[in-house]
Amino acid sequence: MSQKPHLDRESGRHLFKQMMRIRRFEAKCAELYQAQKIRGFLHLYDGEEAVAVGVMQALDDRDAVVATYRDHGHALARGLPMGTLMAEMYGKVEGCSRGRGGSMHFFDRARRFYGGNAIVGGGLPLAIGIAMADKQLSPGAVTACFFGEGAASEGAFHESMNLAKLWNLPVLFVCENNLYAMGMPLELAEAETDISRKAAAYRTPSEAVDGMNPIAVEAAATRAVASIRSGNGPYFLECRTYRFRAHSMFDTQLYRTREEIGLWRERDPLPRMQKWLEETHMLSPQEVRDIEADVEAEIGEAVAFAERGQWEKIENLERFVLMDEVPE
Amino acid sequence: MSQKPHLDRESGRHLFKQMMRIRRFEAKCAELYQAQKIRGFLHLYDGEEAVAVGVMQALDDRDAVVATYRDHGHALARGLPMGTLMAEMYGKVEGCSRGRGGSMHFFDRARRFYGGNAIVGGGLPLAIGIAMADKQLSPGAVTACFFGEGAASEGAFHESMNLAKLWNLPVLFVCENNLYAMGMPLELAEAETDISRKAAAYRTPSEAVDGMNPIAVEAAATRAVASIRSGNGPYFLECRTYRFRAHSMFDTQLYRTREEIGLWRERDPLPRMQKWLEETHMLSPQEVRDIEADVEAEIGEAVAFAERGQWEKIENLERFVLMDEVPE
Amino acid sequence: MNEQAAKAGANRMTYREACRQAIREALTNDPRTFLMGEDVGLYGGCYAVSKGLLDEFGPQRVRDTPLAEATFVGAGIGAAMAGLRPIVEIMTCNFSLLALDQIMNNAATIPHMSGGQFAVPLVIRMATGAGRQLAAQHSHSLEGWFAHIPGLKVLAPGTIEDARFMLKAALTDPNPVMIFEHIVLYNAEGELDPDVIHVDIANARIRRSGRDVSILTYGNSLPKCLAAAETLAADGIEAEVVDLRVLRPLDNATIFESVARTRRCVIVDEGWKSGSISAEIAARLSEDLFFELDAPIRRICSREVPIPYAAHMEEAALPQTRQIVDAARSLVKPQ
Amino acid sequence: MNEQAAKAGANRMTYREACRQAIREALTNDPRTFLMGEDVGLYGGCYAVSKGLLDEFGPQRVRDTPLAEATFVGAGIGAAMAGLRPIVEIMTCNFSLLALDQIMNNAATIPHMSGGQFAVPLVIRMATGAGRQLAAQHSHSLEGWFAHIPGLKVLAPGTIEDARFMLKAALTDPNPVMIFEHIVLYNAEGELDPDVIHVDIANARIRRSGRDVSILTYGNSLPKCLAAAETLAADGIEAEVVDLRVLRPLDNATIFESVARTRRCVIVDEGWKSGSISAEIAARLSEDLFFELDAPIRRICSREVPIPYAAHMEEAALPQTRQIVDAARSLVKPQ
Ligand SMILES: Cc1ncc(C[n+]2csc(CCOP(=O)(O)OP(=O)(O)O)c2C)c(N)n1
Ligand SMILES: Cc1ncc(C[n+]2csc(CCOP(=O)(O)OP(=O)(O)O)c2C)c(N)n1
Ligand SMILES: [Mg+2]
Ligand SMILES: [Mg+2]
Repeated sequence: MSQKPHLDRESGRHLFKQMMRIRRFEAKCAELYQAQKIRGFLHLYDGEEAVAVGVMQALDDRDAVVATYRDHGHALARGLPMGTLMAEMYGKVEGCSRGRGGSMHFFDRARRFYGGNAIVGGGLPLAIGIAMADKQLSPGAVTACFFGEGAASEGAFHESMNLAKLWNLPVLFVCENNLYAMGMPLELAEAETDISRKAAAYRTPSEAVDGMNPIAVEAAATRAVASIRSGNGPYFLECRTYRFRAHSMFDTQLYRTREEIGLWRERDPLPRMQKWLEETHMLSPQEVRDIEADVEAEIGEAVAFAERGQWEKIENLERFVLMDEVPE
Repeated sequence: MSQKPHLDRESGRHLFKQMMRIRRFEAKCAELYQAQKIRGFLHLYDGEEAVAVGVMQALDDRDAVVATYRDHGHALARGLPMGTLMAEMYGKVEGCSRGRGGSMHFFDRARRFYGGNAIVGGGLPLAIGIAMADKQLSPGAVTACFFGEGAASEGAFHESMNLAKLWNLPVLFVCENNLYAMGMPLELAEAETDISRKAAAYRTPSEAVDGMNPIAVEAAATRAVASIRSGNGPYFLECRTYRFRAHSMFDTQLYRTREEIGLWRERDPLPRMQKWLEETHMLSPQEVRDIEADVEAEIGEAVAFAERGQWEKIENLERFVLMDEVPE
Repeated sequence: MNEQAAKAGANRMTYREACRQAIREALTNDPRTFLMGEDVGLYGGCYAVSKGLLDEFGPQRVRDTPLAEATFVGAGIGAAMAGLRPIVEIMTCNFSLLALDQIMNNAATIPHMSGGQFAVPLVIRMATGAGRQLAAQHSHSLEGWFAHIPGLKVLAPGTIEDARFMLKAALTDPNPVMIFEHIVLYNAEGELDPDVIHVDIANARIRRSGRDVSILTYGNSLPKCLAAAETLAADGIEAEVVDLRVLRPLDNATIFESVARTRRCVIVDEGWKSGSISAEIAARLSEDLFFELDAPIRRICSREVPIPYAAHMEEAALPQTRQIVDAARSLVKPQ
Repeated sequence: MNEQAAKAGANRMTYREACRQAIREALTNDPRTFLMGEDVGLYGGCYAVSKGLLDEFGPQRVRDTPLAEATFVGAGIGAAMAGLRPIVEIMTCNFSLLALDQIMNNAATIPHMSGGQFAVPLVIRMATGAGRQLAAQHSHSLEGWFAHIPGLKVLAPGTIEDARFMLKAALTDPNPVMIFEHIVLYNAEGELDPDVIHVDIANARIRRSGRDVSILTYGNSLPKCLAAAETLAADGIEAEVVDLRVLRPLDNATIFESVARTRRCVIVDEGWKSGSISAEIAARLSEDLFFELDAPIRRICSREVPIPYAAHMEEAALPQTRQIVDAARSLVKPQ
């Protein structure tokens, strides 16, 4: 893992811990899915943690995030409390969307988390609008919009890329290129497979980065956010990554080989980062165990929180279909 | 007007006459619109004739055409009988769409004319499908798909460009760049205003051509069609042109200046071509008058045909909503 | 501004002018409001509704968009979620299909799906309807169809007053509100009551009282129904004309009260009949007012055909006054 | 091939398997037919319907598409106009909104608008419905809504037999046909009658005869209605269960005949109530069967809410057997 000059102990530890929180949290989710505590679609971020963790490091509280249905990583890295996420997947009213959204639809107004969106490409136009609002109401704020490489073939990608540049909007496009859209390999989906080069068609600066390396992602995102904040308009970041698990819980993975997965596993950001932090003496084995213990405790509490949560009352079913007021 | 090496008398005469047919036909349409013989939306091609005429020269009978709502030029150049077009705009059953389509929706199955389409960008996906069918059923056939530069900001453009290249389809994309989408100037609509460069984002070969010069358009289209027929997949042609009149019949043209229109009028393909043909002795003034007389006669017959046409019977209103069979 | 609005309202004006004044007032009163859509600025609006507003408010507040319906509608949703109060114009409802995913899957869904954390206080205006020989792809009447979607409010101004004041009410509503302006009405002229500076967006309105039959309608069918009522009156039949105005949520109370009184009902609607808003109203009556009805419900809708270009075919495809008269008469005086 | 189909049909199979056999048969019998959609090939179909077909027919006939619903649906339309017989799969109806412009403005419109010169012999299949806790953006039931559009045929197979044979009928129809397969039914199993190798796509079917009340339904509400009928029978109420099957054009004859006989009617439909297909049926009954009805019409539909994730809320949002029983009972034995 390439060294980043200014990486201190604190940030190294932070990146590592955040990735571990996501990894372990999702392992727990998979388990709870088997136990049928969690239902519906469950899309794991396993393997891609470095992307969300790296990008979020570059953001402030004032910034906004638009995520996809694969939103556990984004939500945790953005600081949504783990318990509210777990409760959401349990379908409890204490969940971050009051049990109405489930795994694909985490929302958090306080943290400007504008939702996991389950329509591929569906979040991109929202990001355009959030950035329009921020430009007027909160200059300097950036909207980070996450989407998969599969979304890049949707019309909404094209329209959004054009509007963002045309109107010089503060949008950070984060393309999580994990090489597959469900079972569709990138090279069967795109005439131009170099996604970052697509940005050129909209005169938008872009960069491709190793999405298995949180330090590299953080560095690139930091550059990108600086450029956006200084008024240069949108920036496009392609994060080259891989998901280790199935697309969702129903996927026999006929479209890729064990070998391919194996090769990518060698680049798993978690063990690599751990090794590097230990080698550079930024983290001792004991500290790693402490972090693990912290994370496991947090997960335990999250599960307990979800377990003791309540079901939304059925008489509230139609609440929020029409709003009584705009929340402030 | 630049000389094309192999342009002989016959083709020069043909290009000139075709453009004149369109120009005079539309002048008549505008007149009939004032007289309320023609109603609805009427989008004139005035100024852009060289594009349709040049491109159609490169096509065979086996090829297919997809047009826009501004389809008079495409239809005439493709060989649809003028009388059926006029009858269509009168709303008569002898019209090329039995009076159901009007100015924006000319169709002609025999000439593989797949319609004027009034949804901007709406024809592009159709062209993809027609090309898919031809690739299987009629190898070598090309689908020429016309659209304005305004359509290039729609998602359908992006998706269609991608599919055409990805699947190596025989599509000739003809972008009629007349600099405005209704009142929207290109530079306010696109982050990248060099339309032909957009094609690069799909690895599709492209060329920009002077759309006020039918000889140049024909030459470029001929090259493009040859490339497509030899199996190289889609080709993108940007024809730089201008419409002299209003977008449709309701347009106060606040968005552009008289001067600008004046400058473009100097490049009007009709007088320029006439001058050049006369200077190079390909056409005598008498021959020009003969052509004019021919065209006027044709228009007169078309109007007479429309005038004596019949109204569709009201009991046939719902005919073709559901088809009884697939026409062969 | 109430003064100003009242003064403006005192004028005789067209529906188009009423729409413009409504937008102008909104832009004047709330810096969070902006108008965005194709050709709303430089061109002055495809139906000349926003003419002059670009000059007055500048390109940030009157924003021309490229052709990209899905994304500029989605951007309106995002902007509304993030604190602005956008008015998005989709040139005509025919193009709204390109933005339907954003409307149904985001605008109508996110408030509920986020557990009430995000509202979408967005207004989407669009022209609707047929009658100008614009042919199938430019003649849809989709307002009744949009009214199927929970999470939306759907308005259909059929009067100058509603064209003038519904927007204000829509902008103060915390929900996504769709306003369908009928293309044939833009040139309609009328006098505004200077005392009215506000309309609700909750209730249907009785535009003509009558005891014999209720005619329920909205939009450009309203003038046709009022004309039909005149004809019927000459025949001794007093028709009550109810302007639905709000297609979602429907105002059951006013509808039921009228029909319960007249015991007969004709519904007139420019949408295609099957699955139209007239179907929904008929269904509600057949569920909840079954024992009050003296006669079958009659619906006058568009024929189920892509609206054709030719004048005589278009006319045959759309609801016409004569049919309304005949339907009402057949209910009141059965053969 | 009839032999083969008959043999295949003799098996007990799932709805999923029936869908696959239908596609397989179509691909085998007509070289102009191909299947196109997201993940239909390599992945085997998001609901595993097309598993194995890529290997059998190759990538030209089983074509994986990028994420681009508007364009691959439009391409299907173009291909159909130009001589092929495409089967386009939209993964689920939730994503069909992205393709609605192509469906309404092209597929449904061009045959008429071209004066009958071009047909669009296209089949669009998609998964529909809720019941798997997939939340609001993945739980729409849009078949009844699509049934508003003239120029389309809309099918909703609710049985293994229809899943197996409707496709064949749809492919021989010269019009664009939309087939909505219910996600909850894919795992349903049943025996196919070996003598049936063909179904029509014109008629509703009485799945259970009864004299006391007609229950009209389709899709995944069909098993719920049949279960309700069992419960009612124990109570001495004989419910007739009519499987609509074809939502456009509706089979008035079968519906009217049944309701005229039972004089009472419950309509069960997973769509949101307002403007659903159940509204249209109720409207037709209130127009044309008014004097035959002994009781108000009852509709059991989805609640008007974006379908929530949590199991108990989703269940409360969808039509359930108990409600059907109660509604039918209340009509037959009013309190
Ligand atoms: C518009 C739309 N079409 C199809 C789907 C079904 N679907 C869900 S995720 C997915 C693949 C998306 O791939 P990508 O954008 O690369 O994101 P990834 O899942 O790889 O993170 C598909 C096809 C959807 N949710 N939305
Ligand atoms: C999807 C859609 N949006 C808006 C319109 C209204 N409209 C008709 S033509 C037009 C401008 C199109 O410009 P361009 O593509 O450049 O073609 P041109 O008219 O210049 O030939 C617009 C906005 C439409 N017909 N379809
Ligand atoms: Mg991916
Ligand atoms: Mg143009």
